[in-house]
Amino acid sequence: MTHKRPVRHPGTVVAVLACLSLAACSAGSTSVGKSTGNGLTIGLTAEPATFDFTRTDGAAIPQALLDNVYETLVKLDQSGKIRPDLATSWSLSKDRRTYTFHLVQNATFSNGARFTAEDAKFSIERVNSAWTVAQKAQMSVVDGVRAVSPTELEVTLKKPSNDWLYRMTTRVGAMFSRTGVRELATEPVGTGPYVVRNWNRGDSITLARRKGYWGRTPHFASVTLKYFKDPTAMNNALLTGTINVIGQMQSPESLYRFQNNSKYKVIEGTTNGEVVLSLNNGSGPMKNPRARRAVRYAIDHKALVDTCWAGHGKPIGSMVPPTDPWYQNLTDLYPYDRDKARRLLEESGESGRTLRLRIPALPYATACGTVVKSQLEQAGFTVKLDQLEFPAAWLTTVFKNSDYDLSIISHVEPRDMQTVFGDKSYYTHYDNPEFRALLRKADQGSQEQQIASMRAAARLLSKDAAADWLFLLPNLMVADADITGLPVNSVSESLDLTGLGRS
Amino acid sequence: MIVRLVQRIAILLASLAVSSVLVFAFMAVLPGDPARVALGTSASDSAVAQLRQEFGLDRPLVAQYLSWVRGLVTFAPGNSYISHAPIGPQLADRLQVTLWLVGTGMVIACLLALPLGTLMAVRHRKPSGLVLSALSQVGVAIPAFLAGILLITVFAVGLGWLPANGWTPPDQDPVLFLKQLVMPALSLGIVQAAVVTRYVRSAVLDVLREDYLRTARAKGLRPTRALLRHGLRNAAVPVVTVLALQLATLLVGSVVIERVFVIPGLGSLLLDSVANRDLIVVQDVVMIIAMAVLLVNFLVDMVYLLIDPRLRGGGS
Amino acid sequence: MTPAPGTAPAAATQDDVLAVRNLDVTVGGRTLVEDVGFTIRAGERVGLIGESGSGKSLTALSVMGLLPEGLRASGSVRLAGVDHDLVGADEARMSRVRGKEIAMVFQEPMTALNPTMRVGRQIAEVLLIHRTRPDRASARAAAVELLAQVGLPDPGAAAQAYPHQFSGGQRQRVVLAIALANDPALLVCDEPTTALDVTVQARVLDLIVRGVQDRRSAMLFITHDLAVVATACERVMVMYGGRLVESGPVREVFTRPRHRYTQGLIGASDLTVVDDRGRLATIRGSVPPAGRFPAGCVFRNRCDHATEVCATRPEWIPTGPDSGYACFHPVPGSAAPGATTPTNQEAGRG
Amino acid sequence: MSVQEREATVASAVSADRKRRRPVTGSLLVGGLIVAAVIGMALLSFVWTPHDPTLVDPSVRLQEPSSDYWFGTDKFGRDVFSQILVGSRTTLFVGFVAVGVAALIGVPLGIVAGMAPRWCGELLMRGNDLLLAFPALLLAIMFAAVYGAGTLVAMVAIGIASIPHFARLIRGGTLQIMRTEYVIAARAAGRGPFAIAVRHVLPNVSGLVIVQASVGFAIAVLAEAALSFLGFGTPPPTPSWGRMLQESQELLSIAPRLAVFPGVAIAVAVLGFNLLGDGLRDRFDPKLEDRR
Repeated sequence: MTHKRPVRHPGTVVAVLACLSLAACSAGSTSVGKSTGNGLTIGLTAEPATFDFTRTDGAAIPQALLDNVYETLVKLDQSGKIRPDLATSWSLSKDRRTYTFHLVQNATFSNGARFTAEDAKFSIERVNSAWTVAQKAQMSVVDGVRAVSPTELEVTLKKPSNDWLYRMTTRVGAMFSRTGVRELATEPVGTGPYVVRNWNRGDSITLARRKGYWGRTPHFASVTLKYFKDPTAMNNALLTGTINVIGQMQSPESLYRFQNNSKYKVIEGTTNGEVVLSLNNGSGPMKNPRARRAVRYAIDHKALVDTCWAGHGKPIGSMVPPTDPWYQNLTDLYPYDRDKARRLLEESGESGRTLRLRIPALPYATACGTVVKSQLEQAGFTVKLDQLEFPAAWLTTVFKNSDYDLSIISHVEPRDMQTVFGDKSYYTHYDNPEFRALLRKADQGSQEQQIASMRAAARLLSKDAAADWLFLLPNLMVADADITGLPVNSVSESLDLTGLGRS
Repeated sequence: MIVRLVQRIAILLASLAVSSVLVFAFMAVLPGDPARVALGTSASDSAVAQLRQEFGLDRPLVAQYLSWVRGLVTFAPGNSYISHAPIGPQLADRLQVTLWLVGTGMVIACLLALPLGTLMAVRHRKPSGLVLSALSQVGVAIPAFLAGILLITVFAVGLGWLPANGWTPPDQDPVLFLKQLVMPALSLGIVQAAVVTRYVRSAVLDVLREDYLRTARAKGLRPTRALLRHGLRNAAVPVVTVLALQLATLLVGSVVIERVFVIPGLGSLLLDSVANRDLIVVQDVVMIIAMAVLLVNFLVDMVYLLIDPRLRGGGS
Repeated sequence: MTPAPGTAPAAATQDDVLAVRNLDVTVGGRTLVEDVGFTIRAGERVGLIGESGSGKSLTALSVMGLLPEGLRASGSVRLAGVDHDLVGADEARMSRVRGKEIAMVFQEPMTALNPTMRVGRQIAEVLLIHRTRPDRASARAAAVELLAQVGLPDPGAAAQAYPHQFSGGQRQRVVLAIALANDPALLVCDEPTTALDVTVQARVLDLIVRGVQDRRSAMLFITHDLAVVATACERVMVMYGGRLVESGPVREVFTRPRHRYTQGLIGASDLTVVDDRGRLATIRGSVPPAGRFPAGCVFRNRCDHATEVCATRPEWIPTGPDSGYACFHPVPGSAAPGATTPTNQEAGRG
Repeated sequence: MSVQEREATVASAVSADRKRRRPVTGSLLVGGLIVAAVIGMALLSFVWTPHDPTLVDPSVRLQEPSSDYWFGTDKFGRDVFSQILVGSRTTLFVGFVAVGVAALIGVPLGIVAGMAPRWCGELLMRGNDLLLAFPALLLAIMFAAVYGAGTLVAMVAIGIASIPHFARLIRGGTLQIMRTEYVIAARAAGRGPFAIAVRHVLPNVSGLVIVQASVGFAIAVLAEAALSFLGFGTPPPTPSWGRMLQESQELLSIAPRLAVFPGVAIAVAVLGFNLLGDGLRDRFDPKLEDRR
């Protein structure tokens, strides 16, 4: 959650908007929210444009609706493991192509309809038929869906895919009612514990607990998601009691205002948001591997994180967050070495060229851009910094037209190595058949094979200097001290409200 | 008088027509196809074509213009390219918020500027007048958003008297509404007051030098009453002019203030729509602001007729 | 009139409406009016003449207490029936006097009226301020009556009109109506006809004179036009350089001036052309800027008869109860004045 | 009363002070000194700054003011004083572009409208007034949408939005000069309109232009600050007072000085240009008295 506004026109899966999940947690006693009466108000940054994530991209909609209004068959726990949700259990056939899900019996949609295997079949098939967003590709591996009984669903894949089950925890796995998809943009109908009660466009969304939810009743009767474009405003809102939780701290520099104050609690964990210094592997000076490596040696990651994100944020060295099973620390592949960078730059023959560092006008990008420019210049590069309005101008110039040499963007989609580097037409234009083969192998193999292959792929990617990974955005949350159930790590696309409580 | 009125209405309508053409033309030359922008970079050409048809973008420009104008005139401006939501209710909501803000800001500005400016004029040679005058110069030099940030720092974060930001409609919670309105309205109002004060001072100084004010005193009116009875109405003409011009500034100044105080008004809508290239909304918001400015100018013309009999015609 | 600058003031008699003593007007360090003293009796019409910058308007404004900001008056101005000195009186006390005991007609009728108020109301206002009429309705009726008195056709409609709908002469009549509304004991007129067309000057002048005569008001009439003084006034005072230099009955002063300045003034106005510049040209040199007059006799740098003695200040030499002059080398008493008196000229014109 | 007549009323109301004919006024002196100081800072920054204003140095981030860093450092370890110095260039650039655009179009427009036949002048002014319906900030945001955010784009927009003010003021002045005897004489002598415009009108309205330019400068500086705050202004890393102010926000309670220095710089510069404008008005305007 790093971007100010939701993306409404992304291409493929650039989930440029961050999302966070408040996963598991414990419940507490009932108390009264400061501003919303019997409820809780959470400050967030990116407001959805519509409620229809089947046709509108961006992380803002699943952040608000997934797990709260819509539910999935399976969902992630805090450690990144896949757990039952609407499916009580599932099994995988020997050829690793057929999943059989056993569904809960008593789930209903908020329009009153019962949730059955037919709805699950309808939802999965609808991804391929009616969705327009880029994520729909993740469902293309499905060969056929069969409702064996009202509580048993069978999904056959065209080829084995470890990734598919994981994607079923994300928005493409959301379960829709066969009779509730007419007004998706304004009236979402799901099986979740909350319904949308009020949407004050440009300001806030209020979710209300619904009666008849099949699972455990969440603590808060209503939760308001309030959207702030300005990080300082969000901090002030918490300080003056307008909100109870800062869902994602956008100005870590001002954490000190909450840290030594018993009225507040600060939570710091990881997210899926890799802040990437993207390099244009396809053309220009960054096509040259030596020049790319020079860039990587020139960046002093420690100093960078200290300066632009107040020391919060983990250096990662490749496209894998620590919550993924195949995470490994690859930061020592390119330790900071200015002289080496200078030498490599000389050798590359690109030293005379001006690099265009074109960043979106977002807090972290602006802050990092200033530092990156300064560090690169100290290593002998010539850098011109352009700030592009986000999302429209950045998406057009950098993402669509690839009219850039370097950029800085946080890729917040979970498990997005494939998306960002597995397609040579993507804006990074990284083109390595060996890398793609490793990813394929990981998808189709056993769990051990998957982990090994993914590790190899991540290492290859980093070695090739396909990009530089500046740091992993921390999951920084600040809340009133009595709020419980806040997740340490943000592992999924949703902001799961069901576990929150008040002590 | 009637002739004047008809003339002014004609000018207003002509101005509205021309500015609508300008706004439309400006948006038409914007690089990028709204449909493609709306659908994102990976959309297929057929999907874009379908959306273009849905929005009516495949029609000739003149037809597009006419249907846009029809939408505005009938208060049915269609749907957003991005959110597909109807724009009309949203515009109405946002406009209401901004009007509260601007209206209150203007009232504060007037409440401060009219007496202070008059006082500065009456005492323009005395120390108190000079101090006020210097203060107003400083006030003019402070950006409104800086005033807002300072207010928040002191009264919300520091003293905890008021919420730092946010907006609640008055019918939902009148007390909270007022609490949240105070600081944004003040930051708009105070800076505005500094500007208006200087004009009031000049206008009153001019009036103070007028012969008829001396006549009024020769009649036996004390200076203050002479100024109140005979001066203010005459000073009102330039002041009303300035207030009208400043209203445009205030309307746009609220863009920044809405950002500082997280207020879902017209300004936030404009900024969001610009960032998302929701061009039809940008077009509508810009047109609403232009309309507001033109309308206020028209009303000011009407006010002149009320204030100054010389403009009503029929005299020599 | 009992001019007595520099001398012990003559006691004000019962008849005196206005008694000015040792009046000075200063701004910064400069003295613009110096040691002026005179009295005006009830019903008496007194002219005050002099070139621009001679201090005559400031003298009038001092009497009204309406000096421009920054100017200070000192000395004494007493008005019959007012138990305090008008010099230095606060606004509260002055405002009770102005418009009731003393009223004023200004030079510039085009700007003297509030452009945004109907003239009827502007007249009625002065009646209501001083509560000389019990209520709005009667004040309004009185205003219409006053408009009729100053000769405006259709006074009922005129009361409903705004100033811009009138000509300059008509506006001056409205100003006069305001001034006369409360039957003031003293009417101060500051060049009331100067800004008007020649054709309407005489008519307005006539209205003023008749107005004060009807009310038995006294009048202080300021002008640089000798002919006007001859028509409207019984007595005349001549000011130069912020001082009174001569005074006396109109006929006497105009036919046998004593002060050399008065002599020059009258000599200049002997031409049938009434023209400021033409007249000035006959007195050597020009009026110095305010505060730059020579010490001693203020006129000596322009006077053909000046000698060393003129460097000291000339004493006021009374020649009668209401007359006198301040000059070391006066025109001999027997000297013949101009062939024709201004009075006759004006009479011929009017 | 048309808009331009109103503007004239306002102009004369605002310039009422001139009738008092103050000598070399305090405002002229103070304003002139401040503006000279800003120009001096800008010139100085070309040859000397204590530190590189854009050099990021994490080892010295958020330093308190010291003999080495006079105004301290920001969160990137950049020297605030050096940034303020170099930022004055941005401020001047902003003013010159905005005022330049406004004057280059507004002045000829005003003169033409003042010299043209009455109906034509009225028409020009009506068109001119239409621009008023698009306030400066609005225009700047629209321009940013089309051409991308940037100092130049923003200031051209501010300049365009300031055209009507120049045009109206200059038209008012021109109308008066056209009534003066020397222009009537020149016209009687058969001088062409162009010659009259260049020889008589332009020199006589130049005072008005300078006054309005000074005020326009102040408006532009304020607008740049507001646009920077919204992210439509000067992009990093170019030092700009407006952006420094915006960047200082998150640190407002630990390092308020980061907001104080640029905030004061903006306010003082704007004050300077406004005072200079006021002072110049006192000096230049008597020529064009009796505007009513």
